[in-house]
Amino acid sequence: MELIISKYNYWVYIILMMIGFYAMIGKRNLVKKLVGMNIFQTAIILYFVSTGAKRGASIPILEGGHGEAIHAIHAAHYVNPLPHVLMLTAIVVMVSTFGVALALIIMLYRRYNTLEEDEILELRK
Amino acid sequence: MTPPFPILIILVPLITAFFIPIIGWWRRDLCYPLVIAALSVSALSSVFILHLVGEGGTIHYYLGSWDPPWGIEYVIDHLNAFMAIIVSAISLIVALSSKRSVERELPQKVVYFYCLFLLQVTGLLGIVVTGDMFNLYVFLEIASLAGYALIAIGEDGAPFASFNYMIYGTIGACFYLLSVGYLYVVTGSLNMADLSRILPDLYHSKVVLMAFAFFIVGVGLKMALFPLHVWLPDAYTYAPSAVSALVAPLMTKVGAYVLIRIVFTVFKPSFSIELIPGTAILSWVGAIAILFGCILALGQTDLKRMLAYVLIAEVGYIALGVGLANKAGLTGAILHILNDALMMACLFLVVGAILYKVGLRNIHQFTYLHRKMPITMAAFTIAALSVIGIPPTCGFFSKWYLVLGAIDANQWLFAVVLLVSSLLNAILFFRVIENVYFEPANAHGDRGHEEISIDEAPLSMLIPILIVTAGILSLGVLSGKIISSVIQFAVPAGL
Amino acid sequence: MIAHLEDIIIQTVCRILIPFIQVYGLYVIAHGHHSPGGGFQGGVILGASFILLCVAYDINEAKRRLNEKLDTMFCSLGLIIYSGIGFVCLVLGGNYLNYSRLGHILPVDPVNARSLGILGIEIGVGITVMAVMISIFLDLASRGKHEEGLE
Amino acid sequence: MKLLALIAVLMTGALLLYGTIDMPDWGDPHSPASIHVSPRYIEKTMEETAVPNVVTSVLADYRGYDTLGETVVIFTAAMACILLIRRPRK
Repeated sequence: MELIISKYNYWVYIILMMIGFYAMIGKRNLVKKLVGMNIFQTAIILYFVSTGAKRGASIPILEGGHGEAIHAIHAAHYVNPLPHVLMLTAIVVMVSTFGVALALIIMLYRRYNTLEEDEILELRK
Repeated sequence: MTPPFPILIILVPLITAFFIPIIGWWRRDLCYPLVIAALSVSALSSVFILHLVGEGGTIHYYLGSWDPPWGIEYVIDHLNAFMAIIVSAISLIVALSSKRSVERELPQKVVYFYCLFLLQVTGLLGIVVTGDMFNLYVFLEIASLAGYALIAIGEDGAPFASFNYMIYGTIGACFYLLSVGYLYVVTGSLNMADLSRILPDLYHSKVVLMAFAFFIVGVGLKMALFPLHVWLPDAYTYAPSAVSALVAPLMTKVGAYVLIRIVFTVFKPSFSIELIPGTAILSWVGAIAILFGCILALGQTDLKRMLAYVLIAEVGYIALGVGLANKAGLTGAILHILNDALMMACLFLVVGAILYKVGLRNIHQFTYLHRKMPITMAAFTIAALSVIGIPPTCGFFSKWYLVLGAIDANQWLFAVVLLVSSLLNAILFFRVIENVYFEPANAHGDRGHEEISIDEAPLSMLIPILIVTAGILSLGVLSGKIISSVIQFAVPAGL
Repeated sequence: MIAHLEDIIIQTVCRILIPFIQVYGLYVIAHGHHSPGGGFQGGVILGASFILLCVAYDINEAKRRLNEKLDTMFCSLGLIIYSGIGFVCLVLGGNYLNYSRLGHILPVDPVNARSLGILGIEIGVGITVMAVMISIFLDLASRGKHEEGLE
Repeated sequence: MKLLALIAVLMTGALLLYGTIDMPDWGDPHSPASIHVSPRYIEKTMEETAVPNVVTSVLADYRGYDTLGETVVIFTAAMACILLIRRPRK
């Protein structure tokens, strides 16, 4: 039981990821596949950001910003910034993949005017 | 100040890709020469880097001059430089031959086609040269996104095939990112060299085990390893001919390089061989991939789809070579990356030339083709012999080392699989050659003597094909020298 | 009639609101050093202000202000700024993207040169992200035909 | 087909869960991730880059090349959309 309490962020991200993963490969409608892809990538972003968290730490912006005295900075006072940087990249990758995927869906709809996978397979033959 | 060559390989095609939309708006026909110039600069600098690595050992290039675990680092050893040459040389050759087919298939969108073409090559070069796990994911995403778009502009089935490719490709890339996350949580660093130092005392933790498993699945999806290859045949068949000639030889080979880098450099051989049966699974998957690839290829009548299945079998060879995990097996795998890139480039360029000139895809309609396009068909025959593995061509030598590796690892079953696959390849390609060269029996009477004029593929397509065929033959002869000078050092230590 | 009436309300509100959204977007880009923000977030806000213009009026109205040719130029321009700054550092003798080398040409000590380099990077990224958001929206919304309205 | 997908999903989920057993707890300040590389970013940012926002300094300076790759990714997406959808005006 203690295992679940102390590591609940990993449980949440795995459940979310499996929902997205199932939608991606299980669903027939193309747009639903894309929704699944979005959930799948968001779950990974949740995982990364949750690894950076430190108990009792503030946001990674140092107080001595506007020229006041820069006293000793302890790493424990600030949240780990690296996962946040990596996830900025992952968010941009998610947006770009989504943009290209929507472009593909518009091409498909223009050609077959349906978005069901099995109807497209028949029309294509 | 370390010489800027490692970054120059990536920077020149990248900045040219930014300038192409601007120049294309001003004067459209300037894009093609720009692409050729950019790729030749990166090809030259990668040759120069191999020369530097040959003399001075591994090159380390710190981006923004931050030392490794904090900043991003480019590590170039023999394997990287070897791969960088393959990627930039093959993409230069394919770019040379793409002019005519692109102008016919996509008349208005030549500018954006070349921009994405350069971005794809930059992504591939970025994957090959980097020494940072997350940076590899970013460039993997650039190459994949450009690939999805380039494939989707093909014939009728292309958008749906590209959509499927995108779904599988995104799952693969996300599994790779997840494993980088799993390693990050347990070690705290993203740099490959740093990881390989910290990981050894974590080999027994479950997190590292799962990270390794998802690395293999993620890279296997990108590489179209057998059970995960479902997206490849449709994607490469419906793609425009210039794109399939670029993507087929390079995308899977760069995936194979990432596999070798992860299995032997990030995870020490001691982990991936003894601790968990990682390489054993890989060799079995590779063997199955070879068999199924050849058998599925037998059932195809469309030449391009047949070549796509042969490509899956070739990826199986590389996975088998990696799975054997001994010196001869890995030498065969790395040599096979080079040979297969050349063979697939030649075959897909020939298919592109046939499609451009005659517009035929079905194998049974290839009668009298050897009279119409003698040089192209001669190149096709040489490439076919190389895929089968006939001595003078380069394909024989890589298969030879793979069989040697299989015997060293006394896995006689794999040696048998390799020989059977050569037989299957022979059946595959002689079926095509027979249609091309020998007149059908019943046609002797009426139009046997009617003269068929030679209308060869245009020069801009013919020269790249001839270059690649010359490459296949010359590398066959020189493979001894290549191994002794480059691959010998490229094989990871501790094998 | 009612549809027309609603248009007027939306159009007047947007005409007043959009400049302030854009100023806020610039603030997010410029103030990335001291507060959460930076190139991507600011660029998206600038792109969103343009998309609000497309939604309130119609695409041709918005395209009169920024047609897609100019938009593609902005995409490349931002990235040329980014890699240009890196290239300048390369030319000045450092590794690629090593901003402390900018201290040779800017009258600043190497540490502040890095801070200015970061600001230059944020501006380049902001321009590219804004232009990309607008370009993708224009293509997806009008399905490539770029006629008026949002059909 | 849906059953096959469900089995694959459950198997992947189980493998992932099996992998998280050895992971550090949530928010634990002494986890390897917040000990090995990131302390230097937090402590040295003001001295080296004079940028109080650590995320911006790591994003644009320590790992600036990642951000260049990222911007190229979004540039690729824009070029892809133009290539795929835009139809030349007749």
